[in-house]
Amino acid sequence: MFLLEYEGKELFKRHGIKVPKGFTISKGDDITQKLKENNMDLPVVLKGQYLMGGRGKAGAVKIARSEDELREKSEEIFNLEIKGAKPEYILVEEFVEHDIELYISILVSKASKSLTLLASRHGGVDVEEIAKSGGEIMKLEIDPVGGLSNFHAITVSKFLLGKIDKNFMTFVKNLYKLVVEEDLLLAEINPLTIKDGEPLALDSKIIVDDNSEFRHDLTGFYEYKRFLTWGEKQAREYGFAYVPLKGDIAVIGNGAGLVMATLDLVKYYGGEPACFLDVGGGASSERIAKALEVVYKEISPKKIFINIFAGITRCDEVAKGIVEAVSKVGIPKEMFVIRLTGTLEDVGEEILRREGFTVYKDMDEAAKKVVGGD
Amino acid sequence: MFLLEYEGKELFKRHGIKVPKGFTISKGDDITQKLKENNMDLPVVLKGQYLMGGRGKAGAVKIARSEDELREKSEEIFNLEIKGAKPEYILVEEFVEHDIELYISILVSKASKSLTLLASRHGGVDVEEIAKSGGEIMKLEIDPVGGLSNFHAITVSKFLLGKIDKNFMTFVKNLYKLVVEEDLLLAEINPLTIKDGEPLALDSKIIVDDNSEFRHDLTGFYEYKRFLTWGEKQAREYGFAYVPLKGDIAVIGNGAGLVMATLDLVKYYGGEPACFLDVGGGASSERIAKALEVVYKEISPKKIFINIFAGITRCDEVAKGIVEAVSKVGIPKEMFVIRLTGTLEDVGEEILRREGFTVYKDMDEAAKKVVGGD
Amino acid sequence: MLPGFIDRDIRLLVQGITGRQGRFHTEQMLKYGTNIVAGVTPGKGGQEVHGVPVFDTVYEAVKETDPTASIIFVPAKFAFDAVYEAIQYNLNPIVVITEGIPAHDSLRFINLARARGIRIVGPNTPGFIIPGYAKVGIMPNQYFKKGRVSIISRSGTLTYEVSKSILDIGLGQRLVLGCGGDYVIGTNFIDILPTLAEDDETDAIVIIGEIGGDDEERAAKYIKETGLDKPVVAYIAGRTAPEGKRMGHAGAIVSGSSGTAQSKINSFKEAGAYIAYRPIEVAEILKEVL
Amino acid sequence: MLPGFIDRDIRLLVQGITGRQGRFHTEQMLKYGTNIVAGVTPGKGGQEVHGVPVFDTVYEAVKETDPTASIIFVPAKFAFDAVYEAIQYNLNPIVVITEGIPAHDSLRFINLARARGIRIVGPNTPGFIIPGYAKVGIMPNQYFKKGRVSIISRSGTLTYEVSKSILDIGLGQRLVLGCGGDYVIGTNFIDILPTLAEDDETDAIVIIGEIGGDDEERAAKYIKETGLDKPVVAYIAGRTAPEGKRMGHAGAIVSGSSGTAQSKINSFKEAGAYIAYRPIEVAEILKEVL
Repeated sequence: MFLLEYEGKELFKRHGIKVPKGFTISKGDDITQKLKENNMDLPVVLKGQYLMGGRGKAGAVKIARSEDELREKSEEIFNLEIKGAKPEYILVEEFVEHDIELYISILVSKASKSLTLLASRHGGVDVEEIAKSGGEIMKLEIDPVGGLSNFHAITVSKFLLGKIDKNFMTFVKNLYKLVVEEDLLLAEINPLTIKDGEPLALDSKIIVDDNSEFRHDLTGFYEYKRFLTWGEKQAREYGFAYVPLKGDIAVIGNGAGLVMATLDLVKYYGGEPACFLDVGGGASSERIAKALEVVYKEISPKKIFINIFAGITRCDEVAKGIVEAVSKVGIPKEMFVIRLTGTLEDVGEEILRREGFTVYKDMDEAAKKVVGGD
Repeated sequence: MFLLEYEGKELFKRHGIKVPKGFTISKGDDITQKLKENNMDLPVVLKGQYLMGGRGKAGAVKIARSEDELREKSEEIFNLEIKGAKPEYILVEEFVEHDIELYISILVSKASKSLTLLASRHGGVDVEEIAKSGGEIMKLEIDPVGGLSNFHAITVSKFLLGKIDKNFMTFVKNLYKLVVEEDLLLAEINPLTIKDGEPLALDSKIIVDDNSEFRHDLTGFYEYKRFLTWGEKQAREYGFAYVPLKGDIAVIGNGAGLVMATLDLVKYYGGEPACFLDVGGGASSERIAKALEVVYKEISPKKIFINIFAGITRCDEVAKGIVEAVSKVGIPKEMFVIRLTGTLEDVGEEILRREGFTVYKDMDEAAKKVVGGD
Repeated sequence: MLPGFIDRDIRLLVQGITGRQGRFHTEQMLKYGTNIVAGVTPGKGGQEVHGVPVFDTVYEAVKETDPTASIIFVPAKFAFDAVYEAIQYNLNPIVVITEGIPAHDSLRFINLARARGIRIVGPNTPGFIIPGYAKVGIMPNQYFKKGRVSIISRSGTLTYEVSKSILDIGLGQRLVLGCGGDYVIGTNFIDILPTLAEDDETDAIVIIGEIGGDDEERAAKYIKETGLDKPVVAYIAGRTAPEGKRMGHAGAIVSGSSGTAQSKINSFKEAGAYIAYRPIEVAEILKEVL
Repeated sequence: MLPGFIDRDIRLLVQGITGRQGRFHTEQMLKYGTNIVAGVTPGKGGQEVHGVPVFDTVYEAVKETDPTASIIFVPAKFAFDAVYEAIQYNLNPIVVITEGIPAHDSLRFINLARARGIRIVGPNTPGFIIPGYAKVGIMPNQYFKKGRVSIISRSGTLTYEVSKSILDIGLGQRLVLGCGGDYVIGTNFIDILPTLAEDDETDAIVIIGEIGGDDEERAAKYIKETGLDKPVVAYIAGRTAPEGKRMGHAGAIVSGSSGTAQSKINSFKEAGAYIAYRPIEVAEILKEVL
């Protein structure tokens, strides 16, 4: 899960990493009043809180030097759409004069099966851009069992500041502790500056490992709350993986790889998928019916393509679920293209035939049908 | 460094491991008064505090049921010599009625390069005796990097108690933390009993890693204080390894292996070493003189056998040290047998010859001389 | 057996055997003929599951039944401890079926295992099957038959799909191994390819990849650099997945220009592998080249 | 080089190069012809020691000078961090000269190294020398000459003593390696014997053991079980050491009946090794058997 900048900065503060003074506002808040409450003066920086990057270039970061600018510019940012989303919050921060812009991040590295620390003296732009423009990037492995040791902190300090600095070493240690203790997949600070001899995080980009929810309460975070449309709420509750897409053929299946392959196949034959929905393994009829309800109600597809390759899943349960959804939710039968094979396929097929459905055994054939039919 | 039982129990308490109520007395203390101060009643157990084992069999653990017994039995224990040492302290403990006697220890294992936990249901006797009498001993490796995990605690609890017991698991975790946080080479509890559902350490045997002194203050411990005879104080201060022995030929050399080999050689040719003294590498003339002073003053040997194989040590420094000791401390020249070879041996030899010493190049020859001469 | 992967006869331990999944798949594996010698669930020692004795600890299971390998059905919250316990007793390989394990936990047990030369398969994997020898996993038994095609995959059901189509054309499988859908996994394609390259009983290799990470790119590089001389057929799922969306698996996500299906397909093409664009094409290609 | 021990040409890094010991032995090693490419002491980057460039971090030293192995002179208090840093950059072997490192620190870096297949020699070792090729240690240069006798030892000066007597009879050494006198060490006899058994340039093996632990017993067992067919001469120091007293080295202590010289001597006898009772006897025996 991605955190908003201000959420990341809250975590920073909790782990002893310094950030500029600031507060968040929602649309309609009295900014002048809030400035006073927080003992802050003009000028300030207004930063739209988006989950996606590219904010700076799009103009969602503005300096306000007067009360008029405060009003006007915050208004502008609240209305600024980036990749389809407007910000719900603006982070209002003291304006920090600075010329040093460093890059630092610690991430879980899939390839090396360890933690990796990246650092560059050429912060302020994406790490990919730094690499492209030839800026030197230091890559430091951190053994996940051995942990971060003093030499890591010395190495980063020397690389970024050209000297061994106690304050900076403490900062590196804090950043590492943050990543481990909060179960982060990524903690990135870009830019990081040095103010009065202390590292100061001017931005934050944090990805929390969703799998760690059992030991951290993630429900307070923006992305968690934001996702709770009715359909997404249902998907979470029933444990579906559910991604709405732009097309008109809803795809439901069991297994992430299989559902991805089904999307690709639909596209291959010229169709446009309306969603990715993985019901997972061993789904009951109730779960199947619920998945159909979500898809039908929330994205109103033209077609629903069900692709089940049953192993621990049972075809009779799938069939019952379809029948149930048709009767209870009122999904038209002609909307379905059903591919069903594997455990108890005969029973499942029989149930569906009796109700007038055609059942395909072959995924390819079914995909052609869903695209080409009527 | 070995700790006395009561010192080990102090460490136990600091790490959440329960021990019987008790206090220590020195010779001449008013035990009855101290009992009152500590709110303890008779009967109590009197336990002589020795560094060596074998205390129980020797009669240094006694139960006192009356004030008379308190006096008589403590008197007896204070006068009881085991392997040449009388106890300076007696630990007075509440008498704990028990029938369960378990064995548990965690130690640094040289062979497996890890920590090893040993446990047995047949406590109360030495672990060697348990093994000999066919008592089952569980050996559990603990990865020093991965650390102790829940399963270790479950495994020990199941093995010792036949069930998975939360209190016992907490105890195992505390014992492990004690070993790691206090830099112990060994923590042994034998016997360990269970009282009111809680593990209770009836004894303690602890070896602290001397090398960890820079991060723990060991100076308060008995063995540290006890060793401070004048000679041992000097040895500590100058960084010699020094072990007094029973013979009459003092052996001084550079390097633990070489000095051990020299002792063996002296014995091989029929002599009896009076001490082991390793001056270490690169000793200055001052250190050599000091080593000679210690040996001469503290053990009054018949002969002093100096065996130097000089690498980073310089023979001229050794020679100067000998000359210095002779003149300042007044050690008779005829006491010396000197073997000197290696770095700057010619210079060293010259210095000594001038003073009338014979210098040997060969260790074997010198050993024969020290044993056979006059 | 399979030199470099299974070097001694499998005597399987099932950790988390008394749970719903553990029970069900123990039965299925027994039916398949896997030699399951013991199960472990702390607090359930003394029970039996489908005739398999259950112990409280791996220590006891090892003492009584001498297992060589382990499969883990323990819930995510307790999975680190269970895998570490299996590592402690040098069980190898350790197949981690459990879904939803925090990445930092996986990092730790993968590195602890690596230190002892132990292979972790997964987490979040269907496991592996060597048809005719043993199944250490949760795949449905009926889609696998002894043969000479080896499949390595990041997916579950999609792998069964392809496996079935291989049976349909009259071929069978040597090894089918799911690497697992999690962000951090113990065995990537690259870790098993050398074994398959050397294996006398593998005639062709199928790689079922998906978006996210660079496992496929590294596998392609290995194939190219070592001049692996067996036919390789690659299928990549997620060609139509949008950027920045996690497609079911924790690792299945395109971030910016990295982890795209196209990059993976290009790498395999460069390495001389055959590319299947539909699942069924895998079998079609195999039919032609074998 | 020495297959299984030194598999690539040594480019040595000296950690703790600016200290008194580091400086002195850097000079000695350079004189011996060891290829020292860099030194590291945090805070002293930019200096030179006997012409060797000094860096603040191993990261910088690696980037600029590509070392393959490291020798550690860093004080005990900071030694864990220094060894871990060397491990991080896969320097191999890592020779730890430092005395007085806490055993728990050694346990940790030895296991971290083991996880990456890196050999730690020491701590508290004189290091090793391959006469005519390189010295990574602190032994005096003059007692070593290229030859065909390999010596492995738990001691320092005693090893020089024996080495010298080997020169005196006209022989030389192939490898002389001090395992180190600490309680926990990275390379025991058993860890280096296979290399020497295989080495074409080793005609005879000298083992200089001492009281404490069971390194010698395990070595003897290895020799016996593998039927190692080169002459082995064993000398054990501490035959007259009293029980319960630490004789200089942290590991040199007889506890009860374990760790005695007699047990070690008996084991070697059983394994068919020659026993020397005086240091000089080692050379005498070698003269006869070679």
